[in-house]
Amino acid sequence: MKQGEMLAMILAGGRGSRLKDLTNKVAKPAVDFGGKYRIIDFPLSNCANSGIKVVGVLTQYESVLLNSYVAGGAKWGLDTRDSGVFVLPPREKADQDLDVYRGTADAISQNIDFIDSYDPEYILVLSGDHIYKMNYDKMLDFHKANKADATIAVIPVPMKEASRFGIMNTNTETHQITEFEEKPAEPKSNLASMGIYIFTWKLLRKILVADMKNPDSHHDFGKDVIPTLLNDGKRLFAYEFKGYWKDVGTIDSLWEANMDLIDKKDELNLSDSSWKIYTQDATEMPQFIGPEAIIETAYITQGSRIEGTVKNSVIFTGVTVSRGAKVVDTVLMPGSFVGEGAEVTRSLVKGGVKIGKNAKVGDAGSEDILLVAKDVKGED
Amino acid sequence: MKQGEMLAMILAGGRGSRLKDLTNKVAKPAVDFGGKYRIIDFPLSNCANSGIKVVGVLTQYESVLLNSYVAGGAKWGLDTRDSGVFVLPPREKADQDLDVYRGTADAISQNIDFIDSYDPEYILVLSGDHIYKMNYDKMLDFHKANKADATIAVIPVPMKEASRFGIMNTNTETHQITEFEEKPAEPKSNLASMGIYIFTWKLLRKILVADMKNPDSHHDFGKDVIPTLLNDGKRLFAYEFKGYWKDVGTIDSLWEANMDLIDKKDELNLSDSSWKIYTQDATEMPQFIGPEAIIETAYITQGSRIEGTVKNSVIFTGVTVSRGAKVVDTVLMPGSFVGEGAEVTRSLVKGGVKIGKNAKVGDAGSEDILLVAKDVKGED
Amino acid sequence: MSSVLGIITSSGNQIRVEGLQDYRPIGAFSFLGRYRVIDFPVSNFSNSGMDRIQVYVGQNPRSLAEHLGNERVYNINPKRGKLQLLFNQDSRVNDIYNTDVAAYMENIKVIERAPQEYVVITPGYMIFKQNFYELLKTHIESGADVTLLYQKVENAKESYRNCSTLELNRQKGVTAIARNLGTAKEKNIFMDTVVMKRELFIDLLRKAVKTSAICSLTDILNIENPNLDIRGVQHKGYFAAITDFRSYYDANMELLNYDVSSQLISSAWPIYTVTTDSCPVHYYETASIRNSMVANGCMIAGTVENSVIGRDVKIEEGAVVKNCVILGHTTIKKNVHLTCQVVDKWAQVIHAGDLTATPDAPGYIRRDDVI
Amino acid sequence: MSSVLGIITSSGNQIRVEGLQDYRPIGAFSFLGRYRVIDFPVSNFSNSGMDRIQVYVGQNPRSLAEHLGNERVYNINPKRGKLQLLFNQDSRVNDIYNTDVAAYMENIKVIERAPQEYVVITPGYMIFKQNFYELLKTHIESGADVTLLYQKVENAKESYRNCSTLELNRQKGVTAIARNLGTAKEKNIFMDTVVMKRELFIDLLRKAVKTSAICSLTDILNIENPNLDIRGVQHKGYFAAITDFRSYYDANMELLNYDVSSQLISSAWPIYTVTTDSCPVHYYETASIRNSMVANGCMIAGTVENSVIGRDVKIEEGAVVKNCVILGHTTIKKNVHLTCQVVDKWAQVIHAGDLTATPDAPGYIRRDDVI
Repeated sequence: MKQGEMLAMILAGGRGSRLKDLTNKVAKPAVDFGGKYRIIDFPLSNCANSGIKVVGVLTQYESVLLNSYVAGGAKWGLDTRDSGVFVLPPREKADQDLDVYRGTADAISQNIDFIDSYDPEYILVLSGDHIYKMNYDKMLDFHKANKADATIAVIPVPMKEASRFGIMNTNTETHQITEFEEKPAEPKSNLASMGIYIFTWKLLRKILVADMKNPDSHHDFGKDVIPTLLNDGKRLFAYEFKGYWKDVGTIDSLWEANMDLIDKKDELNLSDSSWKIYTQDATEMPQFIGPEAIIETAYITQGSRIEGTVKNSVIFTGVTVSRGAKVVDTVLMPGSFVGEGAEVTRSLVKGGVKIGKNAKVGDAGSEDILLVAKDVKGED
Repeated sequence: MKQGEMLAMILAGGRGSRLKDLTNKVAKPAVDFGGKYRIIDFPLSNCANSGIKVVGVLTQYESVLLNSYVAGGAKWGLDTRDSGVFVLPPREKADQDLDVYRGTADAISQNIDFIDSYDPEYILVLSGDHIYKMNYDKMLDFHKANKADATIAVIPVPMKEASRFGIMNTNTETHQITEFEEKPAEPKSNLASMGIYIFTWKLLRKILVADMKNPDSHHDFGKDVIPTLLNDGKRLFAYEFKGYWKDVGTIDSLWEANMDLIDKKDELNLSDSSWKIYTQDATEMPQFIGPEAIIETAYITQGSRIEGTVKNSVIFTGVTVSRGAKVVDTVLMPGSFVGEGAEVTRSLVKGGVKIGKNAKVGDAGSEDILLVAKDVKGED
Repeated sequence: MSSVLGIITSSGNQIRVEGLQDYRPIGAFSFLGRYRVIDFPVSNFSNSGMDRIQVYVGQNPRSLAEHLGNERVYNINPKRGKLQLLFNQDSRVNDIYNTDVAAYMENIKVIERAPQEYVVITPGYMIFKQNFYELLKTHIESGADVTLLYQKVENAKESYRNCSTLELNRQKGVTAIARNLGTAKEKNIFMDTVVMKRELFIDLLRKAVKTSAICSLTDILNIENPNLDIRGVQHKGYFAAITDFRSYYDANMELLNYDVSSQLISSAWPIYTVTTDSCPVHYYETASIRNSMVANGCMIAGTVENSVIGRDVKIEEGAVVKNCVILGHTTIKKNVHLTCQVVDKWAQVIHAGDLTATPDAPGYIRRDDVI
Repeated sequence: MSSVLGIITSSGNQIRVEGLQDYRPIGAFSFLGRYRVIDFPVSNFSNSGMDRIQVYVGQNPRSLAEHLGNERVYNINPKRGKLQLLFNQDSRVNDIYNTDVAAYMENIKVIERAPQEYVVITPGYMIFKQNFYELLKTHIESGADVTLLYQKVENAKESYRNCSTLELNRQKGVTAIARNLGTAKEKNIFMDTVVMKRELFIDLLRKAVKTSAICSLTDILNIENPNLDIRGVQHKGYFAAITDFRSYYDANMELLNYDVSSQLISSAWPIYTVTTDSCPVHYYETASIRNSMVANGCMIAGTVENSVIGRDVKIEEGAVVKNCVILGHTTIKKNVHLTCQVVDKWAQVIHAGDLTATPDAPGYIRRDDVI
């Protein structure tokens, strides 16, 4: 793309309450993932790797950590002269009091002045809580080739699960979208919206200005903007994505997405040097594997110290697994500590949590993953 | 100071309504100053030069430009591994809805979690709208030497003007503050508070937690926190500042502060290489002075093009003064344009404003400075 | 444009700038007050969306290494792109062996390991504006093996004496590359800018090495011309080749024409450079200035005419500076009169009185000198 | 700590590391998986609050120049501080003239122009943790002219053969600086770390030049000792001098003791380095690993024991790596057995079968080699 042709806006204001205690002081996009990453590293690295220069991040809920994390954009190389990652919380204006964003579309509407100041031709709207690698520049090429007004990225889902998603019905040859159904009882297609949109900015701007004044609107892309565009007979196209994509909205799906990294298929492939995922650089030592450690199928990052047994698990920055401890089918988030002789099974352990000596946590036979969000007392 | 010993918080939420049209889309700290700077460059450069690593900027009103401007802190070198400039707008929390900051103290109280995450020993509270150079590290030395609970920077003002300020009455030998009077009718001292405070964080934290719950409080440093500390018999000291300091809260004072730069005394001295004021780097050409230009006593920055006459004026980035134009006793803000033959006198011209051909603006004999915030039509 | 490896060559063996080059390579020269010569090719790459750039550096690498240390300055994402300095150092003993090919061969592993399909080579000692993306498109669409950029000039007799020229047929095919010997006024000056596939580039390097230890890239292009489709693309607009002291001085002076300089540097095609955080220029009551370009940080109390003034320069009351190029951090004291001088960095001209030269043979005051 | 100029010396003329140094200066060596040797002195300066640092670079500056390109990485405010590379290049022809003093003198203008009152000089080829701010305080409080840092060692007979030793009187006054000739087990090894006023430093440099063209800073300190108050300050804790291949190997191996390495590197005294954005280490089902330090980006399916593994290394199923130092980007293929080997960057060990050496004489597989 030409320099500054497309600007990205990441919707990162959600509370992520289904992630329970993981998000009680942290916005969902800032939740840790995959050993060393945070969820929002994925859309931001995708932006950087796609050649996007300017990214707005729309925040609202418990945004201090998220704001500090993304501010400036240096972690993704988005801190050059003309690039930047800009935090956009709700704000007080000369003619308007401070109020929350009323919906995904309202979050963009409230920042029309920000977008206008960069005068982009296209705008990419992303959600900040999915794990995937995607070249948005290719999606833009598709948008241009179709002379589209809007392009929506879609992913095929199993037909029987389609009723859980927003489904795009398309002309299978041209990929033009004919209908959008939110969680249809009887889906006509298995193409689910990934919540990734490219709009031609001039048009979207007009729609948003009207939407802001519409008292009946939810100010939401799925509920209001897309249906309006379809009703108006605009050219909407579905861009079919092939590859790994995961919504990590629940403890189970977050655990699963972590586990996918040690799956033999490893569809996400974070070791591909042509499409790196950038993140905060830790200053810790390389990981230390002790003289009595046993490691089998694991994903372990820098700054951790493994003296015990780790099987089929993902170990984040600064974790300690003590002598004689056993960690199986588990995700240990940053700085968590497993004491001597402790056993942790089929769990997701929140950052900083301490599992005491010889304590037993989790159950190999349980259906759901256990979230361990508080210290577990051990012996002595 | 030791690494990370003191964290700075800049209060930058004010509307600055006395700056009229200059702040209708821009928060006051982001207003342009001195050819190439913005007001907030001064406290931020002071922080960088004093060895402070982490700065929180409390924003609220029309903060998009301000947020993008300070985000990341690269402009002031505050983007190293452990440093950063963090924008802190009001936010929604797990147990609290989104609401504005209720006062200067409340802005800090709402961000106790942010401050705690850096575990500083001291906290420096600054206002974001003064022009001055100051070494806060020296002020911290003074704070430590006095074993103070709080230290307030003061500047001597002419006694007859003292009733316009918050005045500190001190023991003249020890500099301990005995009394604080807000705009006293009969001032006992001429030491005015500069709105620069160093607090020992542990103590301030306690006071703030109590203040948040006090229904009678204005949640303000001057009205509530400082009187509480004095009532509690805490050790408060006045740190006397010597040098240039200016509140640029009105059009007249903003114009004056700009004009001070071309005064022979040049007390502020922005060319001192040992205490540079850092700002956004413009990519424009060096200034071009045309073949017929006449320049006499002026402060002119990069990217401007002077073909006419400039006398006793300050010219900002990207300004054009056309052939035959006359600019006298005037401040021309970024990107403003003075057409051929136009005359601009005793004015402050807002950024981007165009003065048409042969137009005449401003009056050499006027008491107040004319703010030119809209294009002035000229001939043809 | 991740398919292109941008290469900025150092001067090769035939270009010498007396005086100034004692202190730094041509690319590190101050230019037009606030730039360095290297800023122009690097900005051309960055503005063309090409963010993998190799800069070949010869002697005295310090100033270039410092200047190019940060990709962000040039608007290049440092996670995706790279501004990489490659040092040419082993063959310094005898200048004749110090060819561009020798420098590439010293770093051939890095070139071989690069994943890009194309190379765009451009010199670190020429100043012009060129969208390399457009040039690459032209190259690909033409189907040529090699594309060379040239400018048609009218003053090849007096100028461009160290440059090469292109002879072209009617289809813009290159029939010969020759040294400019000043035999004719009108010539196609080769801008040392070359587009080709990286594989062909490596192939040509190996052939050059086999041919002779002193064979340059231009030489091998000339030799291999019969076997290749080499075409010329014409460049228009400002073009300066800094090949000697005089051309350095002239290039600065030409840009005192605002129409010329604003064509070269504009908000649509910015030239990036490292900031020094200097304050605006302070003109005192006694100042008099016209037709000049002035970088920030200066204090001007004297008279300045038709001159380029670098950063943080002091020109005191009563000093007169005419038709000069004054580099950064210099001081021109009271009552010193300078005409047609190039004053190098950190110099202090105190007691010189009247130093007058002519535009044909401008004077030079050395770096750090106190006179 | 803006009153201190930090100086990191290159190796001077007496230190040679066979093999590895063909490719880069000692400071650029990979160390302990993710670091470079130079990260330790630079981090010592940064953690001590000293942000004006000069790094003297000799041959093959590319890797060091790239590595040290960004002050932010080392937690240094690039507006206030500076990590400056100074190149030593003119006296390369004859190694004997290639002293540290020659390097300083080549850049004497920069040293003279620095506004700092003190210099702290520390070598780029030793690894230890030292708060230079505390050392400076000790220096100032003692009133000494020069302070030298040393470590008391018990193995000076076998090790530290290229280092200097200090002889001290009871007041810690330095009575002599001598070459370690391995004559005794117990010695005070001079850590080549010197604190003094910048003025005295410049003065000593000029004296050294007058004395002899091959006089080093250590030499002139020894010569001037009678006229100066030179004192020793003892350092305790981990200390490694990378003066030959064996000491490089040993230093890596010693740090496989977690108690030792966590004393050297901790969150209270972080060692900064450039990130490569590698993903975490993927251990496969067939992996077996113990007592090892592993940098990110590795894929491990084989057996690893008592080894240091660099970034982005692949160890395939059936491969066995014992007591090795494996540098970044290498591949150890199926069924290769390595014992006591140092495998340099980008090497691919494919058909080597069984390569066994001993800790006393570890083997070396060269950079980029495919064996």
